[in-house]
Amino acid sequence: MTPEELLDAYEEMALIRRTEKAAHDLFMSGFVKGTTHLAAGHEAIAVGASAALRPDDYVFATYRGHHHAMARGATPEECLAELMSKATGLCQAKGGSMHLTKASTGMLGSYAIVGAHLPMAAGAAWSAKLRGSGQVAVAFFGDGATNIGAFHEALNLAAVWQLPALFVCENNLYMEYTPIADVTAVPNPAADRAGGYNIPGEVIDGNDVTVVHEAVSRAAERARKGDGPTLIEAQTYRHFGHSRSDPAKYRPAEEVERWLKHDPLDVARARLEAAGVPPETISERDRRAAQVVEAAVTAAKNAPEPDRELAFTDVWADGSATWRT
Amino acid sequence: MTPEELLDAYEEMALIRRTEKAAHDLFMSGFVKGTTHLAAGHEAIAVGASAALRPDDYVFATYRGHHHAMARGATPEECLAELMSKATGLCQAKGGSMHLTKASTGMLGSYAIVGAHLPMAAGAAWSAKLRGSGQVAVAFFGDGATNIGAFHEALNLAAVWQLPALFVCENNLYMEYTPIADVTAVPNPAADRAGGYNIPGEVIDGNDVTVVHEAVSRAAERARKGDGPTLIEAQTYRHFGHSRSDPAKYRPAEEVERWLKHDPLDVARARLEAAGVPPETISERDRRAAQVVEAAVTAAKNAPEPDRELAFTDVWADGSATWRT
Amino acid sequence: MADVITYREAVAEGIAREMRRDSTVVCLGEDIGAAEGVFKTTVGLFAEFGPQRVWDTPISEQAIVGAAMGAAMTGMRPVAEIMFSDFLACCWDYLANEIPKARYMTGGQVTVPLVIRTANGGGLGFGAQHSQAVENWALTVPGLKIAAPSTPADVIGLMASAIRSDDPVVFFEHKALLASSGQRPPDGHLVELGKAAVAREGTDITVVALASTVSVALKAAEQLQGDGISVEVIDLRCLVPLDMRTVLSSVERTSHLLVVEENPYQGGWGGTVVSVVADEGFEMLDAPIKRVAGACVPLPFADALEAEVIPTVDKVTEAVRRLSAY
Amino acid sequence: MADVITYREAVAEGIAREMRRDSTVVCLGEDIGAAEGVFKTTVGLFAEFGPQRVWDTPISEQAIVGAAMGAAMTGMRPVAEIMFSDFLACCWDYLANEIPKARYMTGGQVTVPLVIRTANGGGLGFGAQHSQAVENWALTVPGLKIAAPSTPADVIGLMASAIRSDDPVVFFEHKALLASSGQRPPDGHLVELGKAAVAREGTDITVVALASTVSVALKAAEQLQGDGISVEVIDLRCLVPLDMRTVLSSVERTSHLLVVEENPYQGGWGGTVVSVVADEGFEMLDAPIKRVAGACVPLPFADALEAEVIPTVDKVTEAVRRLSAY
Ligand SMILES: Cc1ncc(C[n+]2csc(CCOP(=O)(O)OP(=O)(O)O)c2C)c(N)n1
Ligand SMILES: Cc1ncc(C[n+]2csc(CCOP(=O)(O)OP(=O)(O)O)c2C)c(N)n1
Ligand SMILES: [Mg+2]
Ligand SMILES: [Mg+2]
Repeated sequence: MTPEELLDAYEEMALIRRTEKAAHDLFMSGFVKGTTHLAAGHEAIAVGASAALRPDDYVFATYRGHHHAMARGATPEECLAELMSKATGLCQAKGGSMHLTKASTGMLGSYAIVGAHLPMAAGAAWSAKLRGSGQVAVAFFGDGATNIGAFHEALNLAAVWQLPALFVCENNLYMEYTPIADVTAVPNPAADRAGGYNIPGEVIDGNDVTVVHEAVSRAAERARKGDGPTLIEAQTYRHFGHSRSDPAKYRPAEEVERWLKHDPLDVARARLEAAGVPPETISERDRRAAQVVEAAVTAAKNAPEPDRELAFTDVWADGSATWRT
Repeated sequence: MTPEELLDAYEEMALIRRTEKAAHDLFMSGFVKGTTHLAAGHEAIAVGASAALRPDDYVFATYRGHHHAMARGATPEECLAELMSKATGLCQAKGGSMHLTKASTGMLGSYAIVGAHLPMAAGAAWSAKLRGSGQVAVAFFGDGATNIGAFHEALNLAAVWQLPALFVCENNLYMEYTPIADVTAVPNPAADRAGGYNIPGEVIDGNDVTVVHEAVSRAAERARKGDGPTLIEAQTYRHFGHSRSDPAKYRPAEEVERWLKHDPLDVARARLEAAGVPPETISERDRRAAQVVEAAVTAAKNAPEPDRELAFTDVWADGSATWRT
Repeated sequence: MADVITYREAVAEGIAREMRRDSTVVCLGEDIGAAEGVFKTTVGLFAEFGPQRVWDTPISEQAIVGAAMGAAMTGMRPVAEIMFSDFLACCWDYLANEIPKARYMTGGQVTVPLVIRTANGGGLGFGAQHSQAVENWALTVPGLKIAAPSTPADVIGLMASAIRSDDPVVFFEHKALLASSGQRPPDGHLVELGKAAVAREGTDITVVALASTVSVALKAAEQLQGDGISVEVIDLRCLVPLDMRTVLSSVERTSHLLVVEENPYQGGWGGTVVSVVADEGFEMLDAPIKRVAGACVPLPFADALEAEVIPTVDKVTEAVRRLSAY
Repeated sequence: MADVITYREAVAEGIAREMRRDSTVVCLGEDIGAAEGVFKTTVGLFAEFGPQRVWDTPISEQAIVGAAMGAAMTGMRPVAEIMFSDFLACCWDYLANEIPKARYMTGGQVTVPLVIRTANGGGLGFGAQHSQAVENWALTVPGLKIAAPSTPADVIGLMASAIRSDDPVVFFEHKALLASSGQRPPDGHLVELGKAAVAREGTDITVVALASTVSVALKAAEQLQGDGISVEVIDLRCLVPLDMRTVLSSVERTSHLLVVEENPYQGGWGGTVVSVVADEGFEMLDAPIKRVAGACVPLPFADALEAEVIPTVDKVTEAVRRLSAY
């Protein structure tokens, strides 16, 4: 990444971080219903990967997917409005936090059944291959997803069919409240499985946006050349609990501390400073991000409620929900 | 195996072989309805494994499971009667060829959904561990089963919980009509996946009953010591087609020929002869097997049809099928 | 070309016709390529369209249907085969939670134009895990269209509509009908999803049937004719959209309703049909509504036992007689 | 011990009571151990019974339920948790094809005494993949017993019966009821599977409800009392065994039936109840049978939209009024 690119990445990460913080506060104060799974701490994975992809590539994410939606162009306002059940939400308030989707920019959805979207990403990659489009499809998923059947089936299919698919595991050491190490037979839950599918697997620092950018660039190039899928395990940590108001007491204090010191924003800032970018230039970006998010919160709060009739639209492609005559 | 044990194993294999041949003929002549998946060619796996197990160990098999039922004590007559829809069948003609079960000797069923029984075997092993019984549970499955999600989940669970489970793949190179090599990312579909679960995986000659016996003995011992599961990939070949009347034209003639030359009965016979067992002693066993199967065919043919009321029994443990008042 | 075609051939023919007109139609499934399908329902496709359009898969039902979904969201029209409908249970998450919900929960941002074809039903002695009629599973999930043809012409006509549909369609091919034959429909033959057919006109009682139970109902109607009972047989053809208008207008004339369905009574699709009639058609009824459905047991292996638990002509004639004697 | 207990606490208490009396009862599931369950329905179990009785699993629904099955066949009584009932789709093969069929297809050789517990239903704004009421999925499968309690006492009483049952039981714990509270039943409290409760007596109309819809029906009944309409509310408590005797004997007195169910109308369990009544209870009826069911759409996220598509007190009162005006 050039310093300019890195600066943009920094700003995008700052935007995500602040949006997540806003989402957290809005949840705690009752503006957001249901549940949220915040990605604060995971920003470098979404932003680094996105910077390595073409605009027409496909992305599939999990219920912890705000960062991927935003990295692929969803605005904080659209996201927050969705979380707040507003008509201006990304999915018209019909999806919610767990299903952020921005199809117009290739962000084909956030899926809340662990592992389910890996085969979908394989399918999108298959489609790209069939159409000769040169696109790649990326599935982002958690460490916990590596023990579910769909993971295995998707990896094997993608390998056998040599699909232009990237499987990016965001290993944050925990499933909901249980350490992944307690329930997985290998130390690196994703990368250590790559051999079973005869594909490259690597463990990377998921909190360094430049490292993510490089790894995803390499994998995407490999995929576009027709050499098949890659499995990337990006180590990271979540700053909030698993969901809603989980205080994450199950995590040892020193582990939390160690990881908070390795904050993706700090890592990027250090790299920028090392590249000679003046601190005030960076802070300027921070300020801009803060303003955008502040405005987004206000706009989302003021946005209208969804029309009740939306409950009965878009089951079918013709827009209707008619199941009988 | 001692020569005496090997001789018994030989006879058991001969019995299975002849039963399978009888089943084939009975199917072709209309006495067996539905479908059958014959295990001729796979005998050494069932017989070698069974000889290495304790009588109270558990076995779970697939729709291609006649050999496992017989190796665990089901008689040819019970099996053929089941295939012929007779009241004297192993499962009262309610299961059929694909579901042979002999619970009284720990053969806990044949399952016709590929891969489904691997988690069950893990569960039986978990039960043995909880009860401290020293039993092991063995799942036999095909090469094709290694690409289904349940395989992955079962192996990981068994590894994490260090269960006394043995996973024995009968790799006969084909799924139904498609070579496993065409749809699997690694050359050894089972053993090459063992690393992903941090358990031992080995490829063995599944047509040599002494090799199978040794490998299963080692794995069972490991399991009983509390050292967890083992994955064994036993290479073999089926003599008939996949099911029913499949002539298996999709298999190259020279491949078939090569494997027919490596018939498990011939391998055992050669070993017996090398150990100094006189040919006529061996032939005597062949004759005995032939007689048993001949008598079994007659008895099964003459057995009564099942009582129609059996259709409405044993849904529930109380013997009834009542779902409403 | 012969005028007559089997149901089995009609499946392949129906797919081939659409593959010819639309290059985005691609097939995937186990043993569907060179092996031409376990039920020989994809005969000729691999030869005509080659490995870029007809893909053999591993035994990975989740990957098959999940990949079909991903491809459908990105410009293709996949036709995925799940060999036996019982195995839909192995990828049920995709049918229950993913495919039917993607459009709705994204506020209409994506469409999922795919077909999941599967061999359904019993009567062949395949036992408990290979004989179920499971259209009712799919009926529990809003967002899936459900086709279950009873004739070769309908196979072709509904297949065309299913593949052209921008909505996901689960397409049930009945195993017991594969060898049956009928008129080969002309090129371009289309049967709209959600239009029931009156398979036989009658005045005394309406029998609603689907797939395998249509011929059971027709045979029963034939026999009952001798007793002077005139039976109208309605072939629903689809469960979603469900053509209740045709059912209700028939019941308006006959005042008697019997539903004949292969799935078990508990949770069977007949319950949905009956409850619409028991509500909206209550005043039309002159007698109780009856259902001849599968027994609430797993499917037993032996032919004689299987016949005890699935609908038969005898069970239908008996039910009709009881109803008309009411 | 307090006399009052929440539904959530009742789940853990119900399990604990059985674990105390039978050492073969073991629990497994995701985050059920030290974390005490995502819904806090296993609070105290890990502390009391330790890691040999309460097992945390990987995210592997097939392994969880498949292992429970294998353990149940070999002497244990596993209680498996599937966190949200929607995820039953991820292990549906075990519920549809394995667990309910093993006994039958082996000619009675094996029994599968297990409980699959799961948090079911909507009303909490969890969106399309975490809000479904899916008892009707289980109803499509002969061989599963199905419990869905509406009160803390029933949670405990039915849990005891479920765990002691030699048959597999799917146990639906309704998410929207978890915080509700009620009488703590005495030790040894048992509620037999398959016995409906008359939650409120009435004379004009029978309302059949289950789990979350029981309180909806009761609130509606309270309001309707003001209008002089006397509503009898039946809490089915189980779908299998299905207590049609209680339903039919109520309808015999009221001549009017309304079913209130959370699952979608298409394929919903109400269809089965209605079709029994439309057959065996036809002569008792003075009016059409109606169902207030979930709309045939996925569950939308926003509260206001979700309320549009699931049963509410208003929808029930309106339906009752229409019925009694008939
Ligand atoms: C099939 C399935 N099982 C269980 C859950 C419940 N659940 C939601 S998130 C989660 C933990 C996932 O952990 P991981 O994959 O590491 O992702 P993370 O939340 O850490 O990003 C679980 C168990 C689910 N959504 N889907
Ligand atoms: C989940 C599932 N998918 C597909 C099938 C259909 N099917 C039955 S046997 C078979 C091939 C299995 O091959 P393999 O595991 O190698 O066992 P083999 O038959 O060679 O012994 C297939 C695809 C099935 N029974 N279950
Ligand atoms: Mg995680
Ligand atoms: Mg094989």
